[in-house]
Amino acid sequence: MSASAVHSLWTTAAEPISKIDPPKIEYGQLSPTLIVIGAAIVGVLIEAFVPRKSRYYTQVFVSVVALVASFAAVIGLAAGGYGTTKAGIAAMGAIAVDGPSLFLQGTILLAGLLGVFTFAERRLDPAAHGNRVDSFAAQAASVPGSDSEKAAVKAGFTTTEVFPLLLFAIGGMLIFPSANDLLTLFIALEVFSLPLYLLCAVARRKRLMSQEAAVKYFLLGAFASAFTLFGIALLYGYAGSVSYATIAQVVDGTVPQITPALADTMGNDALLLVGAAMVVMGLLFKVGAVPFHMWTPDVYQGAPTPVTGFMAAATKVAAFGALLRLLYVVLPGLRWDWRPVMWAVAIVTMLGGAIVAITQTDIKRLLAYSSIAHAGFILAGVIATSPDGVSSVLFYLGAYSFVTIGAFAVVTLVRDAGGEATHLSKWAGLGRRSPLVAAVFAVFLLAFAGIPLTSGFAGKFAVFKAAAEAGAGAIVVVGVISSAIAAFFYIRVIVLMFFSEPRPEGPTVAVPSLLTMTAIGVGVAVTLVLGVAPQYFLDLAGQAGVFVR
Amino acid sequence: MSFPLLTATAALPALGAIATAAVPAAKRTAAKWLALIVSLATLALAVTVLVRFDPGGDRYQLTESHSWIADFGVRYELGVDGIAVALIALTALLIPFIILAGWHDADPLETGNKRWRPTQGFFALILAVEAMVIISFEATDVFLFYIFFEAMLIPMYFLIGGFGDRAHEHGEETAATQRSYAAVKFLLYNLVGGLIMLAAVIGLYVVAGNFSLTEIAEARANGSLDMATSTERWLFLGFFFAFAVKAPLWPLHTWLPNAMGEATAPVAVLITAVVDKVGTFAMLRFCLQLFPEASTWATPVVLVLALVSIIYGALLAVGQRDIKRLVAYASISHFGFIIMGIFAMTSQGQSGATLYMVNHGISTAALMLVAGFLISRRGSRLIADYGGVQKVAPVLAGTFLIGGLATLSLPGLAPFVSEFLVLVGTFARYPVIGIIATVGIVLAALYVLVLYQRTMTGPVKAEVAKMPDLRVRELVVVAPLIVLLVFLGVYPKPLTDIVNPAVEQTMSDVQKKDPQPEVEAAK
Amino acid sequence: MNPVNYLYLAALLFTIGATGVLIRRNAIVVFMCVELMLNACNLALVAFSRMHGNLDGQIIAFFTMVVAAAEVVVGLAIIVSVFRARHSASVDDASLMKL
Amino acid sequence: MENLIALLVAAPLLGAAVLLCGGRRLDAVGHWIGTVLAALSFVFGAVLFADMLGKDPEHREMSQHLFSWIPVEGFQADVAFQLDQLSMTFVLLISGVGSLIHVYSIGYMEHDERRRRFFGYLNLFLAAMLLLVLADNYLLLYVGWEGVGLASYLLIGFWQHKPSAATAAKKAFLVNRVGDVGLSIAIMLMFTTFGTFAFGPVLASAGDSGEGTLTAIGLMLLLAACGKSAQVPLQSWLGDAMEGPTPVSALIHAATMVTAGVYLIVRSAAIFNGAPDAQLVTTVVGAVTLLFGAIVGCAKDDIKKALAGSTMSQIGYMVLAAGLGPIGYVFAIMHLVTHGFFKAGLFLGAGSVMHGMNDEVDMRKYGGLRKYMPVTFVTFGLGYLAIIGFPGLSGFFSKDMIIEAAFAKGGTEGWILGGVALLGAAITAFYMTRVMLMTFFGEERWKSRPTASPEEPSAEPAAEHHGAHAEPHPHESPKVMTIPMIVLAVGSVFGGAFFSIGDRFVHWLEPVTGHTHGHPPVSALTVTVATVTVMVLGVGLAYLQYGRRPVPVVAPRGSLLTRAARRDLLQDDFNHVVLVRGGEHLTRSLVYVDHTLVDGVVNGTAASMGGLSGRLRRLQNGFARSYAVSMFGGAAVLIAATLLMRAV
Repeated sequence: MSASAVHSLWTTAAEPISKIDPPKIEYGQLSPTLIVIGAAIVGVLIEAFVPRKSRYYTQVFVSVVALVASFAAVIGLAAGGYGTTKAGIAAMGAIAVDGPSLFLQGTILLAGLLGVFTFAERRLDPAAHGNRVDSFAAQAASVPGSDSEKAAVKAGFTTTEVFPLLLFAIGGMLIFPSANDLLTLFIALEVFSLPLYLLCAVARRKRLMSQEAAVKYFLLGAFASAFTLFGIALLYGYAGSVSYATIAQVVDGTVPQITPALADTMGNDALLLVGAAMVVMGLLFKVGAVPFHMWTPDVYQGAPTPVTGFMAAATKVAAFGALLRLLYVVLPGLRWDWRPVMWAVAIVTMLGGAIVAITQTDIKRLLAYSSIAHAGFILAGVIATSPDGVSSVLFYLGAYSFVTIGAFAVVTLVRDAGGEATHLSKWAGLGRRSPLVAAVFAVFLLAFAGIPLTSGFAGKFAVFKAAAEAGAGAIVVVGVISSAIAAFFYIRVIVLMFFSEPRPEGPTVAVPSLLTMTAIGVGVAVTLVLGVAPQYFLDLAGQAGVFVR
Repeated sequence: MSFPLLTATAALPALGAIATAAVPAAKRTAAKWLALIVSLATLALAVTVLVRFDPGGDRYQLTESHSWIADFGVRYELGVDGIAVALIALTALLIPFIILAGWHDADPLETGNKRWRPTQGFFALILAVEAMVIISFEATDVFLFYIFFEAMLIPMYFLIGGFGDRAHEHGEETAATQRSYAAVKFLLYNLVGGLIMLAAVIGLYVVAGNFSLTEIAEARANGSLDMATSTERWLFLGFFFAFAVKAPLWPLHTWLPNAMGEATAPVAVLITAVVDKVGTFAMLRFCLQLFPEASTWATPVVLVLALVSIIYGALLAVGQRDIKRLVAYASISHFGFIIMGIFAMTSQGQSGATLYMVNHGISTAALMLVAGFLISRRGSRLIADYGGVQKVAPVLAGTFLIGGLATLSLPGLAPFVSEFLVLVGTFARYPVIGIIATVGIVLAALYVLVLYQRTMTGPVKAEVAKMPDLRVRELVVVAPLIVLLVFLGVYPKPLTDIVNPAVEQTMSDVQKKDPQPEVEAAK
Repeated sequence: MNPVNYLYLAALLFTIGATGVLIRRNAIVVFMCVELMLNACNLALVAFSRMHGNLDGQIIAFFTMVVAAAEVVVGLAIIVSVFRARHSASVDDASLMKL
Repeated sequence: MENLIALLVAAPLLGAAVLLCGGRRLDAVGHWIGTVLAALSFVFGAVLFADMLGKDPEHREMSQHLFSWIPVEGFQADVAFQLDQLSMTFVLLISGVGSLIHVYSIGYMEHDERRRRFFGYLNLFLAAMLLLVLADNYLLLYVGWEGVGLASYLLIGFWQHKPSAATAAKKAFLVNRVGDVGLSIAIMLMFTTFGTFAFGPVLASAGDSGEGTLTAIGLMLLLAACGKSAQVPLQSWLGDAMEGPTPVSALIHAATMVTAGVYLIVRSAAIFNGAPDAQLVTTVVGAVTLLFGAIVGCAKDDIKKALAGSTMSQIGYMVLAAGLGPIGYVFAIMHLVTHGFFKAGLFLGAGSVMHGMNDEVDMRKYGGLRKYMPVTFVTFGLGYLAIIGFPGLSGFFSKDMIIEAAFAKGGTEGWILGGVALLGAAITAFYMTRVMLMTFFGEERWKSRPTASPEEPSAEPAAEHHGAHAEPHPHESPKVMTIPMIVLAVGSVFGGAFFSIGDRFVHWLEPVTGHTHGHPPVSALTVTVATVTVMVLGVGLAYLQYGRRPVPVVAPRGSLLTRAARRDLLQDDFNHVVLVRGGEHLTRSLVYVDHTLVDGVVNGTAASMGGLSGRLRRLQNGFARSYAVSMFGGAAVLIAATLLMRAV
């Protein structure tokens, strides 16, 4: 609920009160978020009250139900025209319910659902003392390698808290792209970041790396959010308000009544520019754009792979959603200032990600760098500043998130004694051992590389087309070159899997339960469908391509 | 709405590929037969296309058009002109021979692993390539073409990298590394080309707003769509680069010798006789139709590059010690001729180039497949390891010689017709280039005859003394090709009748007239 | 007093905090520096709030404190667990993953 | 009647197809099939000839259009035949001599297990050669042109297990290809000039185009002729071509194929007439080759190579004559025909000698064979008299005419050319006498002979049939071989007289080639006398050197010229150094370039990318604080850039 709303609550306190009119909350339009947050709280209660044995099942059940319900709500809203004709501002200006937010919320929820599946997977790790275990620490608090840990494992503990945490994160992500004032933006940022910090820390294997990842992510994340907040402060100082609409008006100079103070600060563009830059920087950190990307490889590598998959997919979606809204709703008047800068960022991101990825030896780090390169491609669509740009970015995000989750899900399957075998050398000859898994992974890699007939190509074409139409030919050329570079290391993995002899001590491919299978299957299906017949989804993204302000 | 013949022609091998891949590991032979039957059925369809095609009729026939990705202005548009028909027929014709020739190339060494089914994969991939090649010949929508132009790299890549010659002179380990190097090289070269083309494709969309070849060409013709000269040239370069890599044109050729050297002979044939043709075909169809001015603008440079390819490829072929690489460089030289014919901008040149694509396909298939049989017998690709084969395996040697004579375009065999047309066509407009190119025929004789002399004649080497002559299966592969070479060499009329109208169309696209004979010009 | 001075102070505090993050090794201290940055933001917000004569800024400040508190909860949990695992709170010791 | 023309080609072609595809089951009868079909095409030829004689001289040309070969916009190539007196002459020569040599080969190749294939190749050759002379356009002629090249390649290399044979075959094909470049360029020029390359229109409208073009075309045609007819500078292959079986040398490398160049020039008379420069070059080439071949012929101890040299020189005469224009065309063809008879006869004789001498080819190991193989001796002797131009025999007439024509060219040119021709006649007499004496007269040097001398590898596979080192027992060859020799001998005796009496041949060919009577600066009689005298001189000289003194079995070192001549006047060495070595270096360096430069650029780019990547990834040093630094710096840059954007 927005600050101005609260303010109006208080400022009436002077006179004698006849009645307190409550803030107007459109529960229906906020239902997706509310459902997820509610379920998260329920999850916490479950942790408190449900006996340990049945927690896992209850949590999984609750999360799945919540996400499905929330997704249904999104569909309902979209069907009800809230994405297009009835798009509007809800919760007294705090939340925008419009095409982009619904589209992104839908994507996030599906990604979350698949995330839950991978979280809940219990077939991959060998059973410890007869209890099937997932990829999360038995007891995150216990020191790695300590007796307490052994005891916890023996007792068959599992960190079922991950499910409520996941739900909280999803809740935050749902708000993030639809936040319509800076405060909501900031709160949403923290709401989805903090659970992720924790999720990074609770891996079952390689716990030291996991904790290190968490520390790095946390410190850098906090650092970044501090910047964001300062930027918010400056923008507030410039416009005297945190609501997107007002700021936009002030920027355009079309604000209805101008107080002297406002007139004073309005003249000071430094506030605006610096503020905008800092807020944008915070978002670029989340999407992992160069030079704010350096957390990505370490965190992706250290975090439990299901978390990595979810994070890589959903965080990007949410953050790009927020970035789009900020740039298209708040700062369109500033286009000529931020576009060149974003050009530069996009170019260095594309090239940097692609080039550094060439020499990676760990599959998770490789995917991390590839995700950086993809952030660059998406930025190319963002700077188009045209409806086509929006819809292309939406489409790309949708396509990309499924590929990513699928890819990381496959990574969880390839294991040896020490857990997941993420070093590339171990993947040699995988195609001989289990052609199917290798083939699936190859499909994802080709999608990343943007080979035709995969969703990656359609997405890439969409964003480049938008960029080209917006006259950013240079971006397209750079993008093409960096995709060529990127192709090199995707191909390297394929060569490794299919053309090099299997190692005798090579990893085994665990046969997953239905959960992970679903995640991977959906990933492949979406990848191919969006590759061969993208029209329907392009239409969807096209209709969803309009922001409300 | 009539029966979608073109779609069927492309879809059949695609479905066949899936079916073949699905055959269980134990049923290896079944997979082979399935693939063979599918390819033959495809050939039947292609022949139907050939018959249904009316040379006198519209430019594009048997057209199909359905909306596909409206947002990108992409339609599923198929249609064939004479050139496409000829090349589809060639593709459909060669695939059965390729399958038959590669009958045992993919038999797994260890049959224990139930999951690993290389044989099924091999034949499925071949069919997949066929499907993609055919549809890229049929596509009249630039985007549709581009998609399959790119996508066909993937199965090719697995064919090159996954399957090599049995008994490699350096042992399996190095063979594997060399193979994957060749495969990666192939893929990266073509991918880079394709991505640069992607930029141009996007540019084309920005300029034209849709991808329909016919519509754009139409609009270009009636002036409703005018590109800035510079734009057109950039777009042309983007397209041409990709096609030049695929063709391949000097200096973008170095992937071909590696690929053809490491791949098994049938796959090598698939590369040079089928897949690369898409490149030259696309130059003729897309570069010239979409960017006529730019094409004429680029002609001098392209011709010089083609000339370099001809001489350079031939000289390197002379210098090779490896049979397959030799054929590869010979192909580079031949592709030089094709491209020269295309850009000579004369009817003779372009008809010649089109015939050349077909004839080169057949002749290289003949030569390369026989070479493959030879190599499979001795387990070495080095010319030096052979000698006197003619004494122990006369039929093999004879067929090899005929293939070679076709390669050096001996009159009476098919390639002569096309090569002479290309030369005449080029000479008519660019005498000097034509004359220099003619030197290529001497070099061709040199590398072919040296190859034949070193491998087939002279005293019989101990290693080849026990070499069996061609088996029935192998004879079935080679004989029809040779018959075809002779027939098309003596009576190419059926082919030219189909091709000529299309060439006239292209000539009118680029607004070029054949130069008049001196005597008439004087009058 | 000119309200702009408050901004200068805020900026100064923010920079001090940022510098601290960059130069201090101890994770706890680094974290405190982040808190300092947040508080610098709070100061700026309040100052602007006063300047514009509306309460939004102050309210954001309250939210910020809550967020800071939440960050403390999460952050300390992580840092402490790392400390217990490695017996060192130095950020630089946590560098298993690189390149 | 026209429809018979195609059959001329079809018959031997069918034979080739049947024999080459027939497989082993035809081994028994293969040679008969081949011979019959060759003879059949001679019969067709004869029938057509009779028919042609029936018509009046101006309307003797027949033509047959089979089908349109390469129909492309503005480019019409048909498979169509044209049979006029010129073609007819060749048809009879080719099919006639061809059939005889088929018969001869039956005996000669009796012991070769690949005889069937041999006959297949011979038939293939006949077909191609007939196509060459019957084609009604240059492109179809080109097909025959390369076809005979192929046949000669296959036949020279018939004993492929011998590296020397394989190499010789390859060389022959390559040198011919160089000539073919000339032919194809000539055709292209015709196409761009006249818009067609059919004999009719091209020759008809030759006058319409500039002399420059005609000269260019003419020179290109001459280049082609040089290749096929072993004229300087493309003569080097002929000597090596003797690696082939002797019948091949007789048919292809003496009687027919090597004369195709002359046919080409005479056929293109209209073009050459319009290009005096081209004609001059032609005469020069002819004259040079004439001497070149003659000199080489004097030095060779290998009987076949000696004859090969002589062939070269005799064709030199023809080319010279053809270069003289209308005064020479007829005589060129006439000499071609007579030469066809006696040279074929000589080669068959040589073959028969070798047959009797364990395939020994070194004349220094012959001697006194006349009493062992009388028939061979007589026929060979008649051929000998014919070629040296003994009065009354065919060589006398044809060669004499050419010499006259050469003088008749007039001016210094005339004197020079005539002189050269005369000199050639003298040398011819010398080396042929040498061959004659060394082979059939003198002591019998083959008794208790040492092993074959290394520097002259024996052309026939010694180990093939007879014991290699057994002392030879010279014997006459079987009837099947001698009869063709006799027939040819008859031809070489009376042919010339028959043709020249009443200028029969001139009248026969005039409608096609045209003819003008030259007027030598000196009377024809003088020329004749001179010719005879130099001939006698040559014979005498040879007699003094080889008749009076014994011939050493091992060749003496000899003068510089002799040694040079033995090595084909060093022309091969030149080729080897300049072309072969140079070419090898070129290709090697190019392979290197391709690998390091062209490929290197790409690999280099990839490598540098890797290096860059390696350097960049060091930034990712694992320290959270350095990450923070990059973020901070990034933020600073971002802010600065944004402000800057506003500033500018």
